[in-house]
Amino acid sequence: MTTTARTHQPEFLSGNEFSIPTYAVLAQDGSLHDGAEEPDLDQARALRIYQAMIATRVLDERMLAAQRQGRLSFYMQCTGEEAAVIGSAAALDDDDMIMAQYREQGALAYRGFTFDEFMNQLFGNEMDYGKGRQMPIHYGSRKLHYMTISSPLATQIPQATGYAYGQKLAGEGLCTIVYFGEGAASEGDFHAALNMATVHEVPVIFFCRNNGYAISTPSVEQFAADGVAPRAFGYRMHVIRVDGNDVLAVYRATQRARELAVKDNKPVLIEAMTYRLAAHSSSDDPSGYRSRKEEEAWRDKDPITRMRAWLEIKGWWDGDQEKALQDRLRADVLDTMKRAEKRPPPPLDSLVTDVYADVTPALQRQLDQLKRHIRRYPEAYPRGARSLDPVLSAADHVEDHAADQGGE
Amino acid sequence: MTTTARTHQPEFLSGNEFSIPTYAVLAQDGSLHDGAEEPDLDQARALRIYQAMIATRVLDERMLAAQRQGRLSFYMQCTGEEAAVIGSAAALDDDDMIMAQYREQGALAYRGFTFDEFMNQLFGNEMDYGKGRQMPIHYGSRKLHYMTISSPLATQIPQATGYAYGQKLAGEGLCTIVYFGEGAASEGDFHAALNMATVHEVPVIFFCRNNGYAISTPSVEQFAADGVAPRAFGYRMHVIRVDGNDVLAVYRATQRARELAVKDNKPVLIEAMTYRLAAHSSSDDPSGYRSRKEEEAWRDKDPITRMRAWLEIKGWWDGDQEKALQDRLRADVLDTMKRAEKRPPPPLDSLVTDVYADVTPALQRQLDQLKRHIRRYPEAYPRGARSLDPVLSAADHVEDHAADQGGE
Amino acid sequence: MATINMLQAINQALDIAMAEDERVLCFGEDVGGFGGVFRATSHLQEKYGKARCFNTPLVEQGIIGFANGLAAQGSVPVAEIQFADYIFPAFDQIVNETAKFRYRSGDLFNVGGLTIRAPYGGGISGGLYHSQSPEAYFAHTPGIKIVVPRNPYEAKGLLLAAIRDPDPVLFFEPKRLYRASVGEVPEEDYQLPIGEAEITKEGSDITLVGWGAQMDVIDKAVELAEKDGISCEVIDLRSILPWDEDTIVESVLKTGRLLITHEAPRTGGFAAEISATIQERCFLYLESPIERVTALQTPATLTRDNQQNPKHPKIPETSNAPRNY
Amino acid sequence: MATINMLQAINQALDIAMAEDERVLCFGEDVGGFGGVFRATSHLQEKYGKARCFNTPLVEQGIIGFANGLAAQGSVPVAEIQFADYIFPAFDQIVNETAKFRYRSGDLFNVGGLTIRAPYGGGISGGLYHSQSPEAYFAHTPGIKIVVPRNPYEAKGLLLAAIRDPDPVLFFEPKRLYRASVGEVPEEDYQLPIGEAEITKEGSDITLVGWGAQMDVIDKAVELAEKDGISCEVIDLRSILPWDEDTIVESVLKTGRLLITHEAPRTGGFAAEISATIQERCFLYLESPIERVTALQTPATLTRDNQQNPKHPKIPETSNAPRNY
Ligand SMILES: Cc1ncc(C[n+]2csc(CCOP(=O)(O)OP(=O)(O)O)c2C)c(N)n1
Ligand SMILES: Cc1ncc(C[n+]2csc(CCOP(=O)(O)OP(=O)(O)O)c2C)c(N)n1
Ligand SMILES: [Mg+2]
Ligand SMILES: [Mg+2]
Repeated sequence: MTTTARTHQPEFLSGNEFSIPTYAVLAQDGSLHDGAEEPDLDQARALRIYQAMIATRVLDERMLAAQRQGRLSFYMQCTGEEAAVIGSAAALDDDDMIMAQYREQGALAYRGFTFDEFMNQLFGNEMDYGKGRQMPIHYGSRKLHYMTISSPLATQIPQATGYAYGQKLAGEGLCTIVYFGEGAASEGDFHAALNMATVHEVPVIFFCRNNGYAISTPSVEQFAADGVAPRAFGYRMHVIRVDGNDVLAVYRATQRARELAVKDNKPVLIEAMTYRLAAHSSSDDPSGYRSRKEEEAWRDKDPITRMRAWLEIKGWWDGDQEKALQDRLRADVLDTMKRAEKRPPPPLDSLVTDVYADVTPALQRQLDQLKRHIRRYPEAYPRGARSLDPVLSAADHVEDHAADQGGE
Repeated sequence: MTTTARTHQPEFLSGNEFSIPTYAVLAQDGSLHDGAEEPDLDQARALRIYQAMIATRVLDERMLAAQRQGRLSFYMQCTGEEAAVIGSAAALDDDDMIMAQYREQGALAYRGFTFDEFMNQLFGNEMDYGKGRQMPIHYGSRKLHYMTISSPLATQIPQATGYAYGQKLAGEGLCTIVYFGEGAASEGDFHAALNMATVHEVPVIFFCRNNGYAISTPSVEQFAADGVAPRAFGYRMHVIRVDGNDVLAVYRATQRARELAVKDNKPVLIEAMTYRLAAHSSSDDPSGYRSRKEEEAWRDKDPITRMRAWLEIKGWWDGDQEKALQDRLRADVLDTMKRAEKRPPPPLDSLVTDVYADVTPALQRQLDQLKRHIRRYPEAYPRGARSLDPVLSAADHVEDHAADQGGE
Repeated sequence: MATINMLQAINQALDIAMAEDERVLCFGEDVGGFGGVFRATSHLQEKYGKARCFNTPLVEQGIIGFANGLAAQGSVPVAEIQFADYIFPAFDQIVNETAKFRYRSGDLFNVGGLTIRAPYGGGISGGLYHSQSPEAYFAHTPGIKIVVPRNPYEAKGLLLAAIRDPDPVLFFEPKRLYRASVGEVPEEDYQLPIGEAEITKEGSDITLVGWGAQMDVIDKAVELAEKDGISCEVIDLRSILPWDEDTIVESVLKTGRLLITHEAPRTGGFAAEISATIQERCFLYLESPIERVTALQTPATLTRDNQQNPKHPKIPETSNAPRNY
Repeated sequence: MATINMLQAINQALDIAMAEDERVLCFGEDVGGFGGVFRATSHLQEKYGKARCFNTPLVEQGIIGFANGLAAQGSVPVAEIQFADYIFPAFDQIVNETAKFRYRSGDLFNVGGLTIRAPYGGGISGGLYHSQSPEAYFAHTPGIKIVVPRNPYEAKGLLLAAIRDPDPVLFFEPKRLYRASVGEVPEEDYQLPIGEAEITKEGSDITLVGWGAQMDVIDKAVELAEKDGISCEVIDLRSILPWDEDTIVESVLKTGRLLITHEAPRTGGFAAEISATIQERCFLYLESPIERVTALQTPATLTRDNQQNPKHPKIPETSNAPRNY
């Protein structure tokens, strides 16, 4: 459909004709902004959200420390973005599909992924659903409808459009939410995904975490526009910008987006304005590209403190509960980490499974050859040799749980 | 830069907040629309434009017929889009770079590419600058600053951004125009190109020919938005939509776009609303996907008739001149076609040149082997064998012109 | 059995698959109402509706991204790339995503339902960008399967197998055979095995291996060679990945000589892999070097198409050479 | 001569090239002020300004598209892809555009000025997506050159040659050597030849061929093998495309045995091409099958990195095997 209105002046639009406001509900002190309404969020769900936020923060702090101690090869924190991620996940049906970038462990915590499950992936042990193949933080759960993370950026965005198209055909009233950073939104896959979503009227929510940086690259070097939100106009897609540190605004906006997606098959773009309080990853040091002052200003907008203030005003939470929760979570993280660290890696045979549905003859030959080789040079492959020795291997496998189906 | 205005209502923008009008100057009867101003276009340039339009139309008609007669393997027409292509090219400096998709032979005709040059490419003979390697219509000219056409769609769009960045650094006050269809604008390369252009403030004009179809796919199945123009908002890029069959509007808009690009380093998106009056290519039959009625409605908006009416009102053109021009062009096309058809193909050695700057030893070996092989089976390779026989080959090469540098 | 061409055979396979399983969807550029630029998807939209057979926007990376998501969801997408030359914008989605989906998730998720179809290969005066044979680009990628049919019968049976295969399959259709290759094809449903080569002719002096449209070239070469008294064994590889090493090994153990031909340029082409593997496995039995007859190591060109490509006279010439060892 | 690591050597090469020719530009994700995630472009923005060394948006197809255009205009872009695993979104721009620019235009236009740098290879616990060695994906593409350095000295000399080469060059930097590989490097400008392999050790019983980080693995294997009395000739291929057939042919004519090793998976890896070519050219001189020591035919994995990859003990084992022929 193309407009037919005519003009006779050669005037260019410059993109300054409109601006997209930020939807905000909750002030930092826990009160509501003047004129803002509280979303329909009961105590049980509010506490489920809050506890997932705390669990995520505790996990992140502890695992970064573990990485610093050399116990873990790599880690990425959600710190500062918990309200955006968990507030949005909470507005969904628990059976909706989540396709995340990598910094959305909060959504998984909200859905009920256990610390044991997190740890098994982080340590790539034999109970990791992903069989120790991916780097830490590449979680996935079939049971919890959380697509396994993939490192190449933005590839999940058109995949989400396709997944949601399948959901629409299946007619079960479900949708897909796809998370990505403002950096990833520069990839060609982003353009493909949004365009196809409006053309094919797909129940998908595009959730952009605009946290200001893509590694060292600030968003002013990522795009010249006023954020990512105006891109929706290019596809005639519904769009809203929210304060990403405001769990109530995020929750309400996502709830409404889900209605548009599921009831009207209208895809929606949500841009959550937030900030990555931690480093990009355990390999990064942000002091090289941004100021402490800027970080401090955002630390003052911490989404967890903000939500806690609101909960306390509501009388739904207090200092004792907070302390008890934090203590329990910290202890749990340590316990589960110790358990996970000790578990052996996945069996050698898992090197060649899942390449195809069935192991091909060529792969079987390669595996057999590898085993012969390891038997010949055991000192060069201590772990491999151990796993080939039936006695040692049995000792390693005292606890033998079925580790497939992402917990199913 | 991201806006900080706040709202407390969870309201979604739907893309219906604004619409982009179409800039139009010239009515079909040659008069100006009420309130429209004539651009600063003198008689000489106006006639140069008009003659290029006619030359393009004549060439297209004749070469499609040649294709139908089996003299040519393939052809693509610009028919219906001459005003968009030539009107915009005419608003540029002749040294600005043109990077086209494939349907912009009009711009090349405007710049002075001769029928001989067109024919040599179409017949892939020894004088084709491209050495007979590409399918017909893949023209290029270094002298005329017209980048050789490449079949993969949209790849030229980010290339144009890069080319223009180089022009900006060179500081010669030149820019690049890049043409593409509304279909090609769906490719990821489009998104990359526009985003990088605004971030890096590059003197490039993105010229979209929205002709309603990508082969059989109508634009309503290509995007849900109101055309391609609103995408500019996603990049904070200047944008204008013009009546693509209105040579004066196209000319004026491109002139202004060039100022923005060259003086202010502001990239611009122009969307020209037009229609592909002919089939997609000589391999296509549009009757399978669109109505005669629709075609007729657009035939009534023919950009050439429209411009001619204006020229006649101005007293710059009349029926006699029209007839003389058409007769001369038709005769020229036939003459040059006959010449081009008869020329031999490029020499066998050109199979292995230009893969690298120098022929590699491996390629030389392959060529030598091929020659031995052709000598052994001359009946299987009549053309190859002929070109290897010095006497026959000399006869083929009576007229031996230097064919490099695109006319330089 | 009716005599039909390869396009009709492909259309039949899609029709059967869509009729049988409503999760099967066909889409791509111009695939919907128009039935694809080659008409492989003709009438499918009429029969199965716009939701199951449709045009996509013009964006290959999006088509395959979308298809990956759909397949992960449990649908059975058959995505068309209009020409194999235009599959490269989707290279990342295929090589980093499609191929690694199952492995990286420990089989929590997979895109085994996905089939990617693409018209492929030279011989239609296509120049650089309507002629490419990119199978070797994909053959280096564990996790996908690659199939190329040589005639209508094979096309139908292999495509049905590909759609139902538990792994993602790239299905390259030699477009110069679309109308040129005609043969008897059963109307009913049948499948041919993926991963198995076929000996199309037995012989004792030399083994000739190819796939797709090159099989016709081999047949003409065999005629010439047999006139010279050389007995040829001919094998259609059919699946490039995984490929059937054993059938070729057995043949070469018998003939002692091997010639492989493909349309793609030589360096890094799939003939290299076959050659390297066969010399590993048949070293003591080889009576002459394994030969490769391929296109020149250049992009495809238009006017010199014929000289550039591996035409049949090249085959007996090279296959005579080894005899002189 | 100072002793520096590979990153410093690369940084020096870029610095020299930018100082000498103002048309040389460096860009990519995080390449600007930050100097790249590995710091290969450190201080270049300070020295040469934001117009010549800058961050791009996060879009590999755009980076290479932009770079192709810049090169066609006459600039000399050195584009960085942050990890070779993320080069695939740019595959179309490289394979269909970069590689074919000169050929399709009859040399009216070319992108010979372009160099694409990418950290590459395994050994840093990268799992599926920070470990890949994609050289073979590109080696099937006439029109580009591919170079992999093995140490700081080679990195500097080859990178300077790549930037000045009249053809587009893909320059893969083995990232596990970035800090681990240290050596003497002249401070001044020098170039090493593209397209020429180097014999790094002479020997008489077997030829071992590799490139990049695999050269260290070969060296360790050679130690083991020579203890067993096997005299090894070692060749660093250095350029994958075009590759130096003659040097390897000559060596194999002498030793009669060849082993090739690379980090990439076996099927369709570049060892296949070398093997196929060498058996064609040295058939009568081969005393045992050409062996390939490569990664398993699977995606890269994290926890089994060590088992999956071609480590040094695998080499003497296989190189003993041929001796028993
Ligand atoms: C295709 C691709 N290119 C580059 C990278 C390397 N990389 C990993 S994260 C990252 C920055 C992402 O920024 P953003 O999308 O804003 O997400 P954030 O880290 O801020 O949450 C980059 C460049 C990658 N993983 N994939
Ligand atoms: C990457 C790529 N995909 C597909 C094609 C095949 N193809 C050639 S033209 C075309 C339609 C282009 O439509 P549009 O951009 O609107 O230009 P128009 O033909 O209308 O001028 C298609 C799909 C191609 N050339 N390149
Ligand atoms: Mg970010
Ligand atoms: Mg169009």
